[in-house]
Amino acid sequence: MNLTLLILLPLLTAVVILLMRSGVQVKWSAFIGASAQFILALILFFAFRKERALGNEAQMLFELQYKWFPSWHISFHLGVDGISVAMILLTAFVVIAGVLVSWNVEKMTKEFYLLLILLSLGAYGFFISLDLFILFFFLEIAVIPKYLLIGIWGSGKKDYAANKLALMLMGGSALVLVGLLGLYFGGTENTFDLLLLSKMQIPVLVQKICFPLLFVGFGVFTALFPFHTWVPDGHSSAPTAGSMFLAGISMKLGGYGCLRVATYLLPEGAREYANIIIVLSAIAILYGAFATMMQKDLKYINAYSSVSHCGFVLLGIGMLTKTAIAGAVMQMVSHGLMTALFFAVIGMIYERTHTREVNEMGGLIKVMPFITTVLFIVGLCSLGLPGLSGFVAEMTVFMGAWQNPDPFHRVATIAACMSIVVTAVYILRAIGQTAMGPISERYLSLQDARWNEKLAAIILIAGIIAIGITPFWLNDLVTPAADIIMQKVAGK
Amino acid sequence: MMEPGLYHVLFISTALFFIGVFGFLTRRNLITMLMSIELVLNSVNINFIAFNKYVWPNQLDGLFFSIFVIAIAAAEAAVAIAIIINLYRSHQSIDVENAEDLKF
Amino acid sequence: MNEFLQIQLLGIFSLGMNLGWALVMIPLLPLLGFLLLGLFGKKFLKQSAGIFATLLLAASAFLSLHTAYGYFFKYGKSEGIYQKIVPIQFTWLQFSPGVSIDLGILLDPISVMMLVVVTFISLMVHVYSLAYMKGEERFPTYYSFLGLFTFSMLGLVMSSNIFQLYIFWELVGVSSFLLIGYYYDRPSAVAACKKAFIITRFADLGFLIGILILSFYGGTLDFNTLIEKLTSTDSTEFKTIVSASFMGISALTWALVLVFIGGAGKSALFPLHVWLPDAMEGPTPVSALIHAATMVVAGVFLVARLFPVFSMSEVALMVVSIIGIISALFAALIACTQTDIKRVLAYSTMSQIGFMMFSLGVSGQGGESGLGFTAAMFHLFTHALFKALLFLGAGSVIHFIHSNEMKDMGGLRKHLPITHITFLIACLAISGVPPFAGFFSKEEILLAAYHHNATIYWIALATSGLTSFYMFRLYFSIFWNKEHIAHGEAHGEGGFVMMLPLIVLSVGAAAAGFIPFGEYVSADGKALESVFHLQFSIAPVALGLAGIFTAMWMYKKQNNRPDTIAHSMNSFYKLAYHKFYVDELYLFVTKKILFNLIGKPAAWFDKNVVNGLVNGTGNFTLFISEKAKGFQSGKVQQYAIYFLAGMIGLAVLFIYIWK
Amino acid sequence: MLNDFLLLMKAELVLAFILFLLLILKVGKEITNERLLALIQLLLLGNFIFGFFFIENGSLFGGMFTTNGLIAFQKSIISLGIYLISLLFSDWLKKSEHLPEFFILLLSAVLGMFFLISSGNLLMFYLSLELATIPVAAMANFDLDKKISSEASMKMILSSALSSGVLLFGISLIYGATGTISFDQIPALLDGNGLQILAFVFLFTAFAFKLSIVPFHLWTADVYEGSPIAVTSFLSVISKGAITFILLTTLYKVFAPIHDLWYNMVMLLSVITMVVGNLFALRQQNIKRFLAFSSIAQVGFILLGISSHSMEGTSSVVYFVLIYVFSNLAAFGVAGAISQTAGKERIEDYKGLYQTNPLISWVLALSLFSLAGIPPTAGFFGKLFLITAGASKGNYFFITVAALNMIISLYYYLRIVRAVFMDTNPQPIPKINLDPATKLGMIICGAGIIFIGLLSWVYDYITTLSL
Repeated sequence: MNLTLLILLPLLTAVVILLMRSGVQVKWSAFIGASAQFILALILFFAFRKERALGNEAQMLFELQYKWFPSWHISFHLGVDGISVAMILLTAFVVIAGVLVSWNVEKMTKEFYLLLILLSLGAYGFFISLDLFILFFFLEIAVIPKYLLIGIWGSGKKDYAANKLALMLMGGSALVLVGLLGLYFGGTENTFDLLLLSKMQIPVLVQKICFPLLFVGFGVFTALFPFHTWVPDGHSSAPTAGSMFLAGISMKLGGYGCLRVATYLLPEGAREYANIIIVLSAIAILYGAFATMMQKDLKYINAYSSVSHCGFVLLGIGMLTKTAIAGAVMQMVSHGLMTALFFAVIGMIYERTHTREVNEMGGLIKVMPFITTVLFIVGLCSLGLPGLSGFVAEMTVFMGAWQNPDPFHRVATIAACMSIVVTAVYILRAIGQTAMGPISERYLSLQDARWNEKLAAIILIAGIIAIGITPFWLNDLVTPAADIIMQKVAGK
Repeated sequence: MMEPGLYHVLFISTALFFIGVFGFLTRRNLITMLMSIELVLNSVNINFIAFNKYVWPNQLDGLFFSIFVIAIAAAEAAVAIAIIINLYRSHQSIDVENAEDLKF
Repeated sequence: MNEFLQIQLLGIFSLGMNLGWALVMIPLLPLLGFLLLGLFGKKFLKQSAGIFATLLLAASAFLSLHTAYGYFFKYGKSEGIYQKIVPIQFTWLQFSPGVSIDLGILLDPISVMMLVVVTFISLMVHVYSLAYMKGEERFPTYYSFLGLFTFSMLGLVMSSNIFQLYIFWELVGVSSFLLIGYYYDRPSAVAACKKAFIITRFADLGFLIGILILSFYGGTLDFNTLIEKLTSTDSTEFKTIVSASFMGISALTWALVLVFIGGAGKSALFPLHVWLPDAMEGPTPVSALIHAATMVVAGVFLVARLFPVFSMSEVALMVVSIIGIISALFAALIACTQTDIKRVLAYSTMSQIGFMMFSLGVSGQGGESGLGFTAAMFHLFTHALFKALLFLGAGSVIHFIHSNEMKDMGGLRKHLPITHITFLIACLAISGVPPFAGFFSKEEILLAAYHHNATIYWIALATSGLTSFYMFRLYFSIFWNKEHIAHGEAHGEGGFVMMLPLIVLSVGAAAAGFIPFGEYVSADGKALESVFHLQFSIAPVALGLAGIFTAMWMYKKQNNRPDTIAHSMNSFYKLAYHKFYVDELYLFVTKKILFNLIGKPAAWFDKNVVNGLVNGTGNFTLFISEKAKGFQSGKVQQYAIYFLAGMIGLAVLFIYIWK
Repeated sequence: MLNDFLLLMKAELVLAFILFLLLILKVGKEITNERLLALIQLLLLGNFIFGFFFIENGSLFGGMFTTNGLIAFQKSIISLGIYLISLLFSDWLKKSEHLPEFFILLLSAVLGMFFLISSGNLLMFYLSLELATIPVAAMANFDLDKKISSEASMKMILSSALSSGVLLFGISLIYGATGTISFDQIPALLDGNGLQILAFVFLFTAFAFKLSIVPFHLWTADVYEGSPIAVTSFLSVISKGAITFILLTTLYKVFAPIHDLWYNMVMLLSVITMVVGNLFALRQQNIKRFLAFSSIAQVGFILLGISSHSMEGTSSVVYFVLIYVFSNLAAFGVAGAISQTAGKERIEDYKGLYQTNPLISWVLALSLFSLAGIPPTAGFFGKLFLITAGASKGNYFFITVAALNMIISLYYYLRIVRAVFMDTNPQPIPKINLDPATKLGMIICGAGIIFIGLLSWVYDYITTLSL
């Protein structure tokens, strides 16, 4: 199957949206486009499995290579392995759900959907590109739409949040850029091609300089500990779909970059700095969880919990075992679905109660059973209940982490494990104060979810449960790719 | 009775250059500032001629250059004075310190 | 996916179609009930939901009985030993070669026994709830949650893989959370369900780390392989796990103790018991099912499941027995002072589980020394019957007078004859009065303790005396004592549907003791002939009767003896009445330490320091640019100065310094 | 001989022809501004298109005038620029009563730039530089009745006179040191002694002044703010471009022997320029002044590319200038349209612009993103290639500083985007009905911004030229 479709389809959708007149037409064309992406992603997934089943053991499948700026040794080089396929699936899920939940955006509908589609375009391009230049190109494409989404349709102190997000992400990508240049000139030959770079022997010094640049740069995107502060503000002031995309997709760009670019291409550097990464991510996990306990605003709760959950991603990467890395990828997918769903629910609740303060709500089960059920499901997923995706991912990370026998890793792992208790505390607090307890009569007239919200929720829940009940397909998808990365890191 | 050598001339021209610069920096009257620019240009002319005479006597690049410089200087002065006149129309003065509205 | 299917089918065929499917259906039927009722219950089934769920569960119960019959009397035994059969297993999540979560079914005596218990009690509760929960608005939801719980519990007891057990462990936790919080609009219920979940979750942390250690050293998660590797003293795994030590204690002990912490949390053993009394906020049938008969004994089951490994570590077993006996005594003391009947029952549950635990702790692997194991299982079995009976009886009492407080009760024997009789039987059973079920199991436990450790034996003896005292305190003050017919609208006992389970269970509670349990369930699978020493059983029975008569003396008629006695040991009474202030301790730890000492600072640090740094950088830049604007002074001559200065600077820099 | 003359100097000849045509029209009978402007636009378009035919390499007058494919392309970039200017500011131009004079001055300046680009000799270089400067100074004063306009032109003419004095002094020193003024012979005679370095510093200072490199930039903001927007755009785009091109030739050809020297100097100045330009741009309120400082920051990036002293350097710099023409002219065009109709030049006046003028807002946003180097706009590629070229020397400190500067610049570009798209305004700028020519110009700019980056063959073409 031709991977350029993944880029052309959103592009086409964007053009169609531009041509549309009324808001309704825009919505439907966006929805159709998103569903097409969804179907395409599924097709890609099955095609990938088929290829593998037929015994095609190439590292990257469906490779394509077009000439693009040959004088800089850049080429439009596309290809996917298991990890990218998983990420693409995640993106497709989140996109369609995001389009659905923002069905009743009245202000500048056209622009809103246009930006959403552009974001998805950036994400797809990022995940399928095998050339670091294109990777960077798509990474930065996604920045401005986020800025506009927050700034125009956001709420609260949106200007501040939007600026902070744009500037911090820009800073991250600036570091990434320097790191990429280091790779480009550091290797035995000047190239941006990921596969070529992975084959060549990059000097240790270059690796030690470039790895922190790349890892921190991408880490900013995925809320690496000291650089996570854009997450709470950005998520909480973004519109619902914006938060979903931010937390569900664009934070994953960072994790993917840390794994695919930093760790895979610079194994020496990875081994050099692994312990620092572990410390930082362990801090992020616990500290994020504890900070979450103190939040009153639902969106802040989820935002800080995202910091904590994304800590698992980085922890898995830092642990440098095959299982842990596979776990990190699973955690990315799981957290993407979960947090997108969480934001969707928060949006639904906010739209009805006009508040996000947990202690102003209560007893919502009575009036909106569907929404609260979804809230329960997503909450339980986030505290790692078996049968939902969170459990699978976290356990895989723990298992992988525990494979390092030395005390340092042990302590870090145990610290990370502790978060499952703290998570339970804040999730149950949130759920208990929102859904349970006596209901105040001013909420008695509220309506339950509409069809679009139900559909969005069901799609995401389907994803969560599909991973939670039958994780083996995701595992089979991810593990071989993780194995390749690990073998390079292990120096084999 | 020694005749002046290259270095005497260079000394004069350099002095002239800096006198011109000094005038440009200190005088408040635009016309005077323009004149001090002329001093700078003339110091350059002296340079060219001196180099041509003492160092590279076998071709005439320097001479030609100085002639062109004089011509251009005239043109420059013409435009500059036109501008200054216009400034006088709008500001009722040709004092440089009266034209400082554009700043920061 | 395809792999999953083929393995499952293979497993089924290997055991003959019907049994395989039967086994699979046992947990799946309740799950089906959960899904159907959860999705469509509200719309389509309404009140008929109960019937539907009950029928499903009846089928499942029948299947499990059939399985039990088949296992114990047909194919379970080969050359005199009950085998551990794994008819079905498939890889669910592969971590690394050898280490993988496999979902499967493991048949051995205890799991089969638990199958019967769970399905049977659950069926009883289903039937009972038909009447008890009648007219509830969320009736279908209630039954769907029951279905979920039953499914998870069955999955737990059938687990063939320690991680599978952990999975279902969490699931029973969450279903108990949902059921305790069933009356979601009562703040107390919400608090209780959160408390229950969080405390058990905290314990599960230990369980999880224990699993990690075991899997690391054992190199597998599969029960049979794990046990086999870690019990054969010459295997490399065993050597490494024993030699590897942390803080002077071997990794094996660490792992087992951590696993036991998980069990202690679920089984509400001291000091992780605080959630159990509060859990009584849930509907009474739920308390009967989850917090008396099945879920709370999951900890016992866990230790029993890993018992061969436990028996390799003296220390671990000692921890188990000490915690067990402490909880038994501690809970019994509190139970004597409580006035909420469900709380009394809750503490008695805790106490009885303490019995089972220490009996496991004093047991040895195999042969005569394995008596403790058998006793524990036996007690688990009988306890499930009579404790469920007690709760259901209490339920019918509460259903009658709409109150949990003893002071509102009294003299109910006329109003509730059947409840009265069945409750009495249950009380006699739990007090260990022959020939009721409790007698036999408790005898064996005491015997095992006696053989193994004197102190434990004496404490246990005293506790059994206390048990009979507080049970009959309960009995008399409900059914005798002075009558407050204030609750006059005497609408009699809640119908046949509600009485049926009581009767059935009371028959069980009366007769179950005569089952030759040891022949079927024992530590090593060999039949264990239970020896019966008359002279030994005198002391416990005497103590039990003493307790009964004290209770009768104090509570049969309204009088002030209780108060005087309470006053005579005032301080201790208060201590016990306030449950030894354990809850307050927990409150202190969570509120003061977790929230104020960790949470608040973390939030503050994030708000001010991390965030402040980012904002600071931005503001600093703006500040600089504000300061620097002076260079753009608007004076063309100053511009010229900078121009020349720059020029000369460059010249100097590059001619003299930076060559 | 004559044949060569005609072929090699065809760009200049065409331009001169247009110039004289205008003079004749000026003295001839009156025609309305509309028709005259239409004619001029037509002529400039023709000039631009003609730039791509009959491209020859060669030199005239003993090497005083040289040309080749790259130089021709650079000239066509400039012709494109002036064509766009004639389109974008047609509203303003129609209203002005000195339309022919404006274009006469402009074209003579452009003629000077053409000669400047292809000058092969210091004398030629000096003459054409003056020709390229003096008319612009006069143009800066084009709003005859505005005080700030005359002040701006005064500042410009005086400062540039000083700088040309310095330039001449440098040239005289070079002549003294080497005895020649021809670009072909100087390199052989350079050995990097003190006098030559001094001379080079003087010469480079003049370049720095024209390119407004810090600390020689101070005239820029004032002049940009004072002069009419059309002139400002010409200054900031066209003349900057021309100077950049000749700087390339000078440094890469003439001063190649002392490469180490000027590499350090360029790197140093580039970083200072970026930082200072950004810092000052942060707090500007007037859009023209703002664009002035942003263009200073851009020059810092250009220097980064120049510093690489390689074929990549040349091509990426030329490429960037091409993109810069589109991006900056689009921004200036929007600013011009707004100040023409609403008379507003302050950034907070732009609040809520999107509500009333979507097209303009999108063009502005595109140009700003391109200036900030955000994909998929062309500016991203331009900046990235400049940085990559600069990094080829492995000077990562400077590269990091440059990369971090992109953040600051993003901040202030986003300030305008925020004003346009997010902020609300009680009385926003009314709906502007654009002159079709202006609209065409904006569309061309927008298309250029989007496609020049994505279509890699543009860059490849430049690379083949700069070989």
